[in-house]
Amino acid sequence: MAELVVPEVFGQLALGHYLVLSAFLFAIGLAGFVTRRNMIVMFLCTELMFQAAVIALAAFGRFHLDLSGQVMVIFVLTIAAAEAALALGLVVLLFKRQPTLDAEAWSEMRDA
Amino acid sequence: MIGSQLLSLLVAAGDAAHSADHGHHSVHFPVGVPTEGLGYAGLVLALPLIAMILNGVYAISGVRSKLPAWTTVACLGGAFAVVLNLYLKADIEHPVVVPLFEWINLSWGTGSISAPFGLYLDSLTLLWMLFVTGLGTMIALYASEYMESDVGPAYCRFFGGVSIFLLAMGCLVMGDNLLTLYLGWEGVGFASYMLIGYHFTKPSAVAAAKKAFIVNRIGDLGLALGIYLTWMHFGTLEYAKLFEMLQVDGAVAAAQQAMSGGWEVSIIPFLLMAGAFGKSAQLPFYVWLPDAMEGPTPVSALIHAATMVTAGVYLLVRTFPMLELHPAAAPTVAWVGGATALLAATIGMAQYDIKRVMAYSTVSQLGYMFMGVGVLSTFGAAAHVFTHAFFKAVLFLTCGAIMHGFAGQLDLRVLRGLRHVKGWRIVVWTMFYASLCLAGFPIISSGYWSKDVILAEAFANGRPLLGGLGLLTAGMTAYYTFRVWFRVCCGPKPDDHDLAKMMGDDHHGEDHHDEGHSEDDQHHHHMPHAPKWAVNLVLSVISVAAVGSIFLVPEHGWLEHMVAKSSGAAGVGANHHELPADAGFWADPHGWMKYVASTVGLIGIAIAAWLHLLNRSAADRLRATLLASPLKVVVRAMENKWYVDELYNALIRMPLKIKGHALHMIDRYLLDILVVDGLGRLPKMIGRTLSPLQNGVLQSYAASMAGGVILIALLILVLPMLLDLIGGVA
Amino acid sequence: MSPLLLILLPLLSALAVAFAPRSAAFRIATVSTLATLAISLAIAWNFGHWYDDGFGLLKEISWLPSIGASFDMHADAPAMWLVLLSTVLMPICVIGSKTAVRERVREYYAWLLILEAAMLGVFLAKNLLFFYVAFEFTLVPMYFLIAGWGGSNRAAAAIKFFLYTFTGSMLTLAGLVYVAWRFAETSGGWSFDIPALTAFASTDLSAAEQFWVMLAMLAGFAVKVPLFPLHTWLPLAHTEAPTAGSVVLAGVLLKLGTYGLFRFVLPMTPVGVVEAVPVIGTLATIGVIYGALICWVQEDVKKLVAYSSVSHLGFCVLGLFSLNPSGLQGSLLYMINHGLSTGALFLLIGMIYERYHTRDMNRLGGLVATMPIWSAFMVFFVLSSLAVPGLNGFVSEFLCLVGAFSATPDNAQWPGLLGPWYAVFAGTGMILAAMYLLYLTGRLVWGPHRAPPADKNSGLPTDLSTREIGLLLPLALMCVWLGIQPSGLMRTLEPSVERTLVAYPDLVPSQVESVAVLEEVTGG
Amino acid sequence: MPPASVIHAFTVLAAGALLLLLRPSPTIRLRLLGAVVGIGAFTGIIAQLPAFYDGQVMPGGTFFLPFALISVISAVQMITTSRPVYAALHFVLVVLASSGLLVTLGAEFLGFAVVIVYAGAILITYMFVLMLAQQAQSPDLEDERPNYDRFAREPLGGAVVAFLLLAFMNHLIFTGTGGLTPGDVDPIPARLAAWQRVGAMPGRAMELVEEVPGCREAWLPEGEELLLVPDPDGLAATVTVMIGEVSTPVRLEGELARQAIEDNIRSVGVALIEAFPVSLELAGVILTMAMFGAVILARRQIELTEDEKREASGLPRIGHHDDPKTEGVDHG
Repeated sequence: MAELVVPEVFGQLALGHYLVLSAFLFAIGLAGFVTRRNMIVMFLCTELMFQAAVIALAAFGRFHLDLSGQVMVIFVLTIAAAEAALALGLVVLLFKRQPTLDAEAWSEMRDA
Repeated sequence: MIGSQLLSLLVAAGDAAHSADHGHHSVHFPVGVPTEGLGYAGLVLALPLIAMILNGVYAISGVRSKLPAWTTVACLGGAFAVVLNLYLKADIEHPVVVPLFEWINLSWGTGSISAPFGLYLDSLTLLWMLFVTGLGTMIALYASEYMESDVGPAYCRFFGGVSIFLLAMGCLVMGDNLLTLYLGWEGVGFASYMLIGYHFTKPSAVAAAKKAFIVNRIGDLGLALGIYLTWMHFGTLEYAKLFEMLQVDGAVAAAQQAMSGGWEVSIIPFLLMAGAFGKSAQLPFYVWLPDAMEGPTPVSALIHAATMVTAGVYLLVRTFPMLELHPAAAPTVAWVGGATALLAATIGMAQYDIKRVMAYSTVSQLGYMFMGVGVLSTFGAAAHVFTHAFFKAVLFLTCGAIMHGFAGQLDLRVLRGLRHVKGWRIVVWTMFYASLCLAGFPIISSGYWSKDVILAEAFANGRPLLGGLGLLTAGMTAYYTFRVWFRVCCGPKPDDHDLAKMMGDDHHGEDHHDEGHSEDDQHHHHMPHAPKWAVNLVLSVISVAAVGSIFLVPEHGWLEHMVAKSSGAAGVGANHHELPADAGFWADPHGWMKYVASTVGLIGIAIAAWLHLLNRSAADRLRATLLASPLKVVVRAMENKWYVDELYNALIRMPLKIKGHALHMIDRYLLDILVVDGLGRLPKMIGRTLSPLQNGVLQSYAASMAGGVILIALLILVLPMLLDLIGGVA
Repeated sequence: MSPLLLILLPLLSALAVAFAPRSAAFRIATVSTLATLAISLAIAWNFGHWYDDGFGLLKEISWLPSIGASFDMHADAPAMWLVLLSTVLMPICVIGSKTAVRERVREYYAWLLILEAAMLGVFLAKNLLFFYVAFEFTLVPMYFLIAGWGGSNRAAAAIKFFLYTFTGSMLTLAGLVYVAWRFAETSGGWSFDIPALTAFASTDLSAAEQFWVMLAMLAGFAVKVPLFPLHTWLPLAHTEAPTAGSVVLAGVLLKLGTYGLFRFVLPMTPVGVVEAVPVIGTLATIGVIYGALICWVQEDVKKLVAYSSVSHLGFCVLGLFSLNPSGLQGSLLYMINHGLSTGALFLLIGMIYERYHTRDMNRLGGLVATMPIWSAFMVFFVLSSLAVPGLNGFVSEFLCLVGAFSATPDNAQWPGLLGPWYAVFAGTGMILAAMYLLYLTGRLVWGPHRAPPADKNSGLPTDLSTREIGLLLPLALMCVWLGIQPSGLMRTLEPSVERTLVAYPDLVPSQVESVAVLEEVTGG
Repeated sequence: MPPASVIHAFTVLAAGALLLLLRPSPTIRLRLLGAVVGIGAFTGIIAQLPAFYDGQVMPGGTFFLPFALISVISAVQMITTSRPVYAALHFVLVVLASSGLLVTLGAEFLGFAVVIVYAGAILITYMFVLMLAQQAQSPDLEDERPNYDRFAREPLGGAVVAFLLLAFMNHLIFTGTGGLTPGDVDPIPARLAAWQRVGAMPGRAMELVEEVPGCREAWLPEGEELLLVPDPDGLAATVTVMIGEVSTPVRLEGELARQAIEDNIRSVGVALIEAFPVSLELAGVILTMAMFGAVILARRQIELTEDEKREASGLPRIGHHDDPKTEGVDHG
């Protein structure tokens, strides 16, 4: 526990800091996705996981002094936008069929 | 032409008696050298090939005449003429190799397998080819008449088969290497298969053909393995090179070879022996030969008596120097031969079918030949092959004539008094002479001379027990031979009613005979028809040849000369032991054997005469007495051929068949359905097990995805360790 | 002439057949296969590497250069012979199907032509990916041929055939890709060039790597051969396939396995092979006897011949793993011979099936009475299959057994790891072959005549028609030719065989050496 | 490097905290406890990290921890609140915090883009849908909210799966990243590369040249390549242009040079076009398809079964009650 020196935490940062943050956000997003039942919140959780990925990508890009990480983020944004558009469209469609946002209400596509 | 041949043979015999050098340490024999200008020797093979092709063409174009027969006779006669010419031209002291074309020729680095298709022409080859082509021609001529009821496709098939046989036999005997020999070896096996199965609608014939081929194949495997070992150890398969290597100092060199090559070399002779025993119907492979009598009689005469079955003897004489690679090899051959001779003779005594009697007598006589090889008397063996070829051919051909004339009747209990029937004179008396030869009647029969050499050599070689066995067999042979002759040819004169009765029972029948004669009038159905000119001519000529062979076989004669200049030389010299001048009568087996063998033969004939000519009822009484006595087991066993077929069936064939069925079941149910299909179902089963995961709830899919990621992650962490583990194991 | 034509022509003709009018399908297919045959003969005529160990016919066609994939082609003498075998058998298959296949003819001939292209691709490929694509692609047409035109149980047979061989070859792919990956790792660039990879794998892979790669490759090729106990797809597929399918299957597709062993396993992973020789030799020997014994109790003619392939290919594998030139040359020749004689046997059985719609030996017999020409061919090809000397089978079987026999560790020049006992046990296969093949002829050709009424609609004469004779005669002539003049062919195989074996003499632990070492140790 | 067990212990603590918070309507005390434990665990792990990582110091400094805490806390809030609208708002907070981090990482463009796209566009869409779906509900009363918002689904399983993954990622971060190599710390090659990029874009170069006093009239020599020679240290460059009839070297330095080589937006744009042209196209395709998809989904009518149609139009249902046999068959 000798390394637990607070000032350093505020002083200099390493790649690991960003990665740990990203990992936490991702894990929280995943936990949310698994535990929440409201479809919209579940999609929010996926967005949270995207956000985690964004942070990791940007950090890696900075670490390697390479712009590819940032470019990747742009693609992530693209996918997120497309996903949001389609997913919400689907949610609306489903909601029209059955007035609930519960994801478990739509479990008919299981294997008999 | 035949006259001039005989003349030249006699001249040669006279020369040989003076010129041959028979010191028994001098086993050196000349080795063939490649020669140009004898390419026409290839005609010996080409002519049968042409005959074969022409017969095929006839079959396709639907020839319905005797053309196939005449073509075959002409081609085989041509082949005989070529052989004769080669013999007259050949210098026995200088064998030649005639290369024809390249067959198998491989080389890599320092190793090579070379089996050029060439002819090795030495005295042994010529000796064999003379009687093979001569008899072949004769018997083809005989068959032209014998098979005439089959004129048409079957006739073509028959003569095609005979041509193939002669072609293959030519390769076997004349080939200049072991592979060409093997080619001929299998070729004669195939020809034999086709001809035994000639009456293909008869299941027994088909079975006999199959049996012959398969039993032969067992021996062939031995031969093949022997050839592999020979190649591995000597690096060549060509006789000329092999002999060069083997005969530096005769037996000594062979022993050295065996020493240096380890056990693998010393088993070469035993493997070659297996091949020889298979082809020549010796124990334990003899069972196919009696069944082979399902084939037409000319085939039995040519292939299964005179020529093909002697191929084993030829092989052993040809590779005689290799027989000495193991000291036990020659005695093994001798004992197998002796045992076969005795066993077959005992069975022959108890058969009623005259053709089967002859078949067992062939097996028995082949046993003598092997005994001869085994007691180091290649000369005796070759001599017996030579004489036997003629007289046994006559015996079979007469049997065939009887069978042909009496609509397939072969039972010696039914046939009688042929002597008194018109038109059978030549058959009866040529058969009589041939029987004398087989029985070893003194002086005037050729068999007497050749058999004597072998038996005497057995004693001279320090194997009195074997010799005694041979003598016993000789007695039995004389008995059963004359049993047949007395039964069939003698006895009261049959009237028309008796003759009709003889023909009535058609149980051995060649069914097609009846079909062939169906257009003839009824009369022919009930009366035997006597042989016509071709059969009579052939019988006469071969009988004359049998008589002529008497002059060739005695010691120091033409035949010995021929063998002495071949690879069998080592076995020839041995029979001239230097005896002290004051040695007693019994010291020289070659001296006393003449008398003893004659006596034994005569006793056998006498018993046969008593039981089957003079006092036929005594035979039946004897049989009844024997059957009532404790010996009945033996008698029954003899009549049933010692149950050997049944034994083989129970010990070999049935277990194999059962194994086949068992393996088929294993293959189908265990391997295919259980293992393969089971593994095939595995994914389905896994799917069924995991299908609850597919519960349609989005979150659980996400959870399982994450679980998958975790699994992969664990794998990434663990995999390096696993790989280390595997690497360590490997 | 470009080897590309050999592949493109059948492919384009397949397209043409697929869209041509129904009535023209047969003609187009015939002309196309004959033209392919002519082209292959012309190529063989001009082939410059018959007598050296080089590869000819180089043709470079780019595909995905970044990962080293291409459609490059080349061929050495063994490959050329197998190409010729394929192009010879294909017209026979096509013409042989004229009366047998009457429904969906366009698809049928199209698949056959695609199959031809794929087979030729396998033998001509210089690039590993190309090889593998072609190797796997043979499955697709064959699958459809069995499933579409097969017997009563065709669906199961097709699926089993496909899945079984496919599973095996996935492992092969893994092994080959591993080699390529290691190559890329070592040399820094991807390449799937077969000669390059072969040279690389045989020298630069460690013993353990070679062993595993060998096992992976063996998995696919051994299924294809098929080596006991991986053979159970074969009887089913053969029995259910249409005649032409059986002919190609026996004639060429099984050879893909042995060709793979020859082309990849032996030269690529010598160290691994040396480890595995006794096991494979034992399996091959068991296969010889096992297949033969099973043949002997079959009632279905086609099944009998199918199991005989298991037995025969055992000899072939035994020859390959004897690791000496005689064994390898014998084995390569065996591939060709087995293609000819077993292919012909399947054709003959197909001809019977067309007439009587049965293959049950209890219902057929003594056919020589009504079909002498068919019987003559049957006996002839049975003899060829029996390895009777003077016909083609003999030389190859002899050499395979000689190879196995002489493959002892103390053989000075070509030490091997088999030996006399393998040859003796495999040699009993010769006897058993006589037993089952004569059982076959005894039941089918000889004996009292029995046959169900002939199909009147088949439009075939009682005995063989001229067309059918025309199919069999070339095969018979080739059998005779290879029987009496094998040396020419064998000489062309020598250089490639020696190149394949170049690593082996030093690898096999020689007894001579160990004795010397022992003496050294005890002396010192 | 701390022992792995310490990291994993913190991870377990964090999981426990999340589990506490995921309970249905936890008391405020439990909430507090969970928050404290969770934050403690997070900072604990952060504190274990070495300050230097392969010699590369990351920017951010004192800004990191506040932003990180804000985003983590908001994220936890987002998944634990029972009100979807709050969840969306918390997510906005996460986005804002992480955009702050992006800015500190030198990705200014992305920082703003994320806010605009997420907070501005995507979240608004979410809100619309939420509003649409929750018109009928009164979100203020705890008990009247639908069950699916009030009760988490299998909180234990979710927490375990998620934090197993987290544990693994932490494990890798702390032990398994030895293979990563930081970018070249020496800035000169990067600057030179940036100059090269500018040289490849004549229009951009001319824009910069025109900023230099007296160079407004400059133009490129026709038919020749743009000649741009950077200094060895990359802090300035000379570009040869035509002014009047004379070919003149113009020196880009100071602010202009910085603009040429350090402009984030331009660099990202260049990198996007230069290195990922195909991906860019694909992204375009995806967006287009998404648009099509959204349009089609919005147009899709609900397909009613025959019975439902009959019911809707007031007719009696058929098939089910008049023939029990067919019913049996149907269900069989």
